[in-house]
Amino acid sequence: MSVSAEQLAQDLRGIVGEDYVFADVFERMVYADTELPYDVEEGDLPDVVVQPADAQEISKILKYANEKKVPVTTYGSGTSLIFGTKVKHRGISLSTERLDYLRIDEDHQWFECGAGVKNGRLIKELGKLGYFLPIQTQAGSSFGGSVSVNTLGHLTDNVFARPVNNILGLEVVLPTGEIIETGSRCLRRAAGWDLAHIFIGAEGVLGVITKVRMILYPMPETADAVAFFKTTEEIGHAIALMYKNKLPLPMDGEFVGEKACKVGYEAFGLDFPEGAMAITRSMGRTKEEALRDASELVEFFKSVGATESFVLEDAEVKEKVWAVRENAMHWGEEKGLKGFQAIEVNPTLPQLPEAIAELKNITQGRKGLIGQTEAYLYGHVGSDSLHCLFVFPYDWSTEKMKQVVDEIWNLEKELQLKYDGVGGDWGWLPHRVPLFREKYGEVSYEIIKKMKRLFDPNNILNRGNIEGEV
Amino acid sequence: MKEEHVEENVEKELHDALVSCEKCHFCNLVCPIVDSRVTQGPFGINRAIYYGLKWNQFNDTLRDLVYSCTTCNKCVAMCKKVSRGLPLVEVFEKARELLLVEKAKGPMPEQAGVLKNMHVRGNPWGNPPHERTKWAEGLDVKFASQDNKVDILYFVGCASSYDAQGQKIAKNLAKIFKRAEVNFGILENETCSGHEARRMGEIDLFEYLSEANIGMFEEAGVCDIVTGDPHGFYSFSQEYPRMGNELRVRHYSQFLNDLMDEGKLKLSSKVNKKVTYHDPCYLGRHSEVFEEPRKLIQRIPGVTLVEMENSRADSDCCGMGGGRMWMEPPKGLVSSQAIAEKRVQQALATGAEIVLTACPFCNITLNDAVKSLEKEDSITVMDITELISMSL
Amino acid sequence: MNGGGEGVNSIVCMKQVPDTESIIRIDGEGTGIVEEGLTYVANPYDEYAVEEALRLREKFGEGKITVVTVGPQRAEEAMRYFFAMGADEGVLIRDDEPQKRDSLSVAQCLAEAIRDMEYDVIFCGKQAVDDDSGQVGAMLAELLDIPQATVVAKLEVADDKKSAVAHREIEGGEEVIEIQLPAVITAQKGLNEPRFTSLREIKRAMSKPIATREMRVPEAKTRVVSLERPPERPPGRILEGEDVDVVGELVDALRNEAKLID
Amino acid sequence: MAGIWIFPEQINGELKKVSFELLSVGRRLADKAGEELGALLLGSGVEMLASELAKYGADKVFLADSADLKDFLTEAYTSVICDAVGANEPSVILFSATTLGRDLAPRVAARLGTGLATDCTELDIDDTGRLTVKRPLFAGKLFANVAFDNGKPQIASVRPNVIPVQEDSKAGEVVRLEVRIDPSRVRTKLKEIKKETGARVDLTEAKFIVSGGRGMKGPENFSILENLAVTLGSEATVGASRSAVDAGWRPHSDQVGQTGKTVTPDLYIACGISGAIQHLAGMSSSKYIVAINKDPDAPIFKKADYGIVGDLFKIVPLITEELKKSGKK
Repeated sequence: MSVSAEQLAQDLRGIVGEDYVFADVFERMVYADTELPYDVEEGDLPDVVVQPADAQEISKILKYANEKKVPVTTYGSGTSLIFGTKVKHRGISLSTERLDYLRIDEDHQWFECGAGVKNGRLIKELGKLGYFLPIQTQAGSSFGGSVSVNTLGHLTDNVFARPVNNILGLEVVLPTGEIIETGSRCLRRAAGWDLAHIFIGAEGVLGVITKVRMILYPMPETADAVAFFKTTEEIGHAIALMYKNKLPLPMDGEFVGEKACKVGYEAFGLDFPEGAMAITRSMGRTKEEALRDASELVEFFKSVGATESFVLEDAEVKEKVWAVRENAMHWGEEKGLKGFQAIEVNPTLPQLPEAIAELKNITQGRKGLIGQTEAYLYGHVGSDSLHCLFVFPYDWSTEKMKQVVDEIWNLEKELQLKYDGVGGDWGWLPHRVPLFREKYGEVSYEIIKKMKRLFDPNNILNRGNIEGEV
Repeated sequence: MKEEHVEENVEKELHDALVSCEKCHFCNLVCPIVDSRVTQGPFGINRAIYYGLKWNQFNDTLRDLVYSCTTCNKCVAMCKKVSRGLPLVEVFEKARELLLVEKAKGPMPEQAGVLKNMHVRGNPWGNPPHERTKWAEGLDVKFASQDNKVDILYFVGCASSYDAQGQKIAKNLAKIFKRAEVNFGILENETCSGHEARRMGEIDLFEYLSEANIGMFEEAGVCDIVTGDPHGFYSFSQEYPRMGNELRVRHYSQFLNDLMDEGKLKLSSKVNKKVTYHDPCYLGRHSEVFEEPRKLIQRIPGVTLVEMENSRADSDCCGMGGGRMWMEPPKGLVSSQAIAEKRVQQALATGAEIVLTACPFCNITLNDAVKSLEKEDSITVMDITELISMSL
Repeated sequence: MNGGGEGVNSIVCMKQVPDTESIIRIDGEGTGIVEEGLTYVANPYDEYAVEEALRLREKFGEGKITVVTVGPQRAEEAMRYFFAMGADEGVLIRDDEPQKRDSLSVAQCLAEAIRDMEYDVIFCGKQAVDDDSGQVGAMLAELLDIPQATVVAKLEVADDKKSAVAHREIEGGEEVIEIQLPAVITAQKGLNEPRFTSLREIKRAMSKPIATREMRVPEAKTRVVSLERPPERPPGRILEGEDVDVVGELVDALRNEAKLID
Repeated sequence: MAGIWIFPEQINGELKKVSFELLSVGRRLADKAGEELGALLLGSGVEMLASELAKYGADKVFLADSADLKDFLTEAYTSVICDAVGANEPSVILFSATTLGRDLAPRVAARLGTGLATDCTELDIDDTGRLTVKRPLFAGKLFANVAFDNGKPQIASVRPNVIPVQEDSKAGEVVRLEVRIDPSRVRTKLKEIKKETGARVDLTEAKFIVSGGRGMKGPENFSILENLAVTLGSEATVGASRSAVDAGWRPHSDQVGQTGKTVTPDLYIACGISGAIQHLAGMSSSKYIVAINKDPDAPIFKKADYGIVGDLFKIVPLITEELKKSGKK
């Protein structure tokens, strides 16, 4: 870096104006603080936070950064669970928050929006017009971030296609500052080359996605069902069978492990059978369609050993059931412990019960610091993502927390290799680079690195992510 | 030595609450002061306090963030973690207290004079104390005292005492009370409830003012208080020490319903208006009085009540709570006017001719926003009491 | 007398006055005001004075700030407020009949108390908002035989504390003078923005020392014979219209009734 | 011992208006007391002003003309004045309650050990030569009638703009004073006088404020307020309400009100400002308030001494014109 922090801020003010460059320690800290369990230290802060208004300003910033060799880390909302937005090499934190343009065009049947629009706002605005956003990440996530990791959130892959399949076009600023557009305004996606595919899922290392055009999905009608099983493993069995028996797949299939169920039922005063719980959300063009699918699932669950199963028609019960699921990751913390949502495993269907069984008792008898933690299992079994929340005392030192995070990530890698998972919710970069390399080999990894060099010769953009630095 | 101990306790309490922030950003999603920067909302504020304590660094940016919260309380329901220890809004208020009392960093520059006015003159604008009851001249309103016992003490509050719009509330309420033959009175030397002083972190001034008011309540021998000021209402019912069970406090929206239930107040004239209702944060979310104002509105013959996109617990702030009335948003933070304008847009979308509220602060700010949007011809801001007095 | 040494020592002269929004009533004799029911505060211009002393000390790193007042016991309260802001100690020249004094007698008391103290600068408000006389600062300077800069809106004290540059407000502009120290500086609004003081600070300041001095107050040279209220301002006159006649009427009123324009 | 003295102020060789006011009131007192009116003129190269002082009533002009008196320096002036008083023993000295007079008179009074009444609006004298004055207290909420009990001379400063000026030609005999100033006793030095011409006077210090609110409709329209302010002179400036600032029409530094600046001008002209309580808190201590607003129910009219209900875009330019018509402000 050939420029001082003061000069950097000054130069950036020249590009985006006085009001959109932030150098105060508290501003920089907020952009550096991630969902990692330990605190940021002053050395982890970017030198400056900048909020450009559009692709043109981003282009200028990136050209400037190349000239001065200043690393640029993109920031959408900071909710990445694999810490792609964490600043590794100081420099500039480039926020897309001001790219909040949104146009819903019913005549064209697509919407177009800036990368900084939050998914919560999209869901609300689309909903007002009767449309549905086929990405269900947390409401605070930025749309640009979701598209860059090509995530569906907890929606079922076999029901909704990945964003890459729903996107009609992108505006992207390359790391060297050129602005390109991909795709079309018609509803037909290109067969053959579509440069959008290079950037969607590239996790921000090949360019900054600034604008996205996506098709409109009509809002489906939904019906929820719940099923109780003696063990979580049985839910695994049931889900594998659900696919095999060609049942109507739910758009969302969640589960809560025994431990989290127990506290959850107590907390919400629910008199449900002991064990684990599966929740499904079926959809249809009409309410009847959705209800028919849900009822079919209820019958199916009963036939494969559910102690009880029913369609969630009572609004109050439905709310409580979902609350048990939503709070699954909070019970440990209720006891005054810190929670770290750290594992995602995507087993192959036949391995689902086995993986569940292993994850259920993942901390028991384990050496190292993991053995001192407690884990809560939950996840989106419909979309094949098993999560564990690890809880440990707040007063562990930063060093100790860093160590346990390391152990957990190593464990996740082992499990993903064993069950052939891919990190389907969160992506790869940076902390799953070792998994990628082991799973696909050095040649595959080298392809990514070469592409990176081609697009970003000075390794300006999101430096450290491909390198696997956290 | 003892004081240092207190400070340590506040710092520990703040740390213990904030260490559990999961950084999920849900709080920011509903926050009225978030515009385009993550730092602007409760997430940024709570992190700034956390690291400020950790790094022992308290600068103007930190202060500006901490004082930017409108204390609307909307984030609290979103926060599963921090608020479990201490509701986020209370975290911010405690942090203000710490900055003001211990770190010589609070309040905001413009608020300094306001607090002094409250202390010396008993109202935030520094208006003469002897003009506080001027609104009641000619209305035959008595001063409550041992010799002049009243059943209901009407606590007017600063805005309804001095502000031209606020005075309408006081005058209308006096008229309604008279019509219902309520034996009511006001305090001759009423002073500020102190609610806003507490919001700004001047806890000792809050105590000073609360003692003064409680003293006057006791001296006048009152045990039943009605107010039109949700801020005072909240402080009396939830924050005043020594109020205990001896004193009953009601917002007029509760009291007027009671009067109607008892058949003492009857509304006769039809008011053919389509109206919507804006929940004041301190009456709604903070005090959970959601239904009574609506019931009251619906008891006015001819009135049609429609709801805004966000109402009741989801209602949006007018932008002026938490001491924001008394400060200019520092550079890079959202202005209260912008917040109020958003709310007025919601009201406009309902097609209502009148947006009703039950708080003099909301009244002032929403009115300003209607003017700044140049929508005076489309919608009027009114306190519920005004509509009721039309129907008497 | 110059303080010398590393830090800077200041004296702040303060007067406790009724809050400007108090109702002022004329007493039975017609020569004084009724004190009962008044809220007393530190004279607002004196707040600028103490704030400037505090900022000066912050610039030099150390030094003592002494508040001096002439007045009855209740003046202590206002002094505590200055202590809370950061002043160190106080001298109360006890005078139980403040309404009988004129500016010269007050200045003489102050001069006697201050004469033996160590100071680099004496700060006063440009006037007290009760009698609005605006004399004490300059009189005090004369009695102590030091120079004065009155109605100062900006002050820069030289690093050697031997002189200062004062920006004085004058009609239609500003006068910049260089003044040798020690000197009396009287504060105009705009000199600074006095810092906020919490009630907690005021409580904490209870322990700071106040020396009470009994002194024979010199006889006043001027005396209030009677007090009177000005004629009631006529109620606002609201005109209607947009033509020359209406505007002419307004301009005429501003010129001949209010005497605001020539 | 005899004589009523006035202390005329001059600037760049021209007498200030207040000097004529002093001459007029001094003349009246001198006639009543049967004494001579003396003008104590200090400055450098100011002798030619003696005839003008005579024209307005000075029997004698005590002239201290010296290069050392070119700039007003309190200690130098005090010393010359006190020497002259010692030699001539006037019974009364009148200053103007200008910043200069307010600075100088108390120092002179303290050196002479005598009483001073400042900012007097009425002055009278009885046949024994005892001066009585009326002066405001509590920002004009009360007036005090003040007598001088003992000590001579009796010193007062007179509020500008309250005394009507009258010509009354007298001999104006010039008495030259010897100017002896001990330089070691003059411990101030004038560095500079900054005129507020180009740069506008600060809101908090302005004598006249023309302020605009939401009724201005847009930033471009503030020019009509600027024009009025310019016409009102160098002590006038333009302010704005919170709404106008929030709308981005004016910078925050122009904001008058509780969260902006608290102002106390002699005249506050509120144009298109409704008078929200926040605004009133910042300007209600103005001596005179003029409101111009199209809404007759605007709360500002309750506080106004003068108001015009009507279109400010027509009214404000007319005021400017009307003021210009009458020559100076």
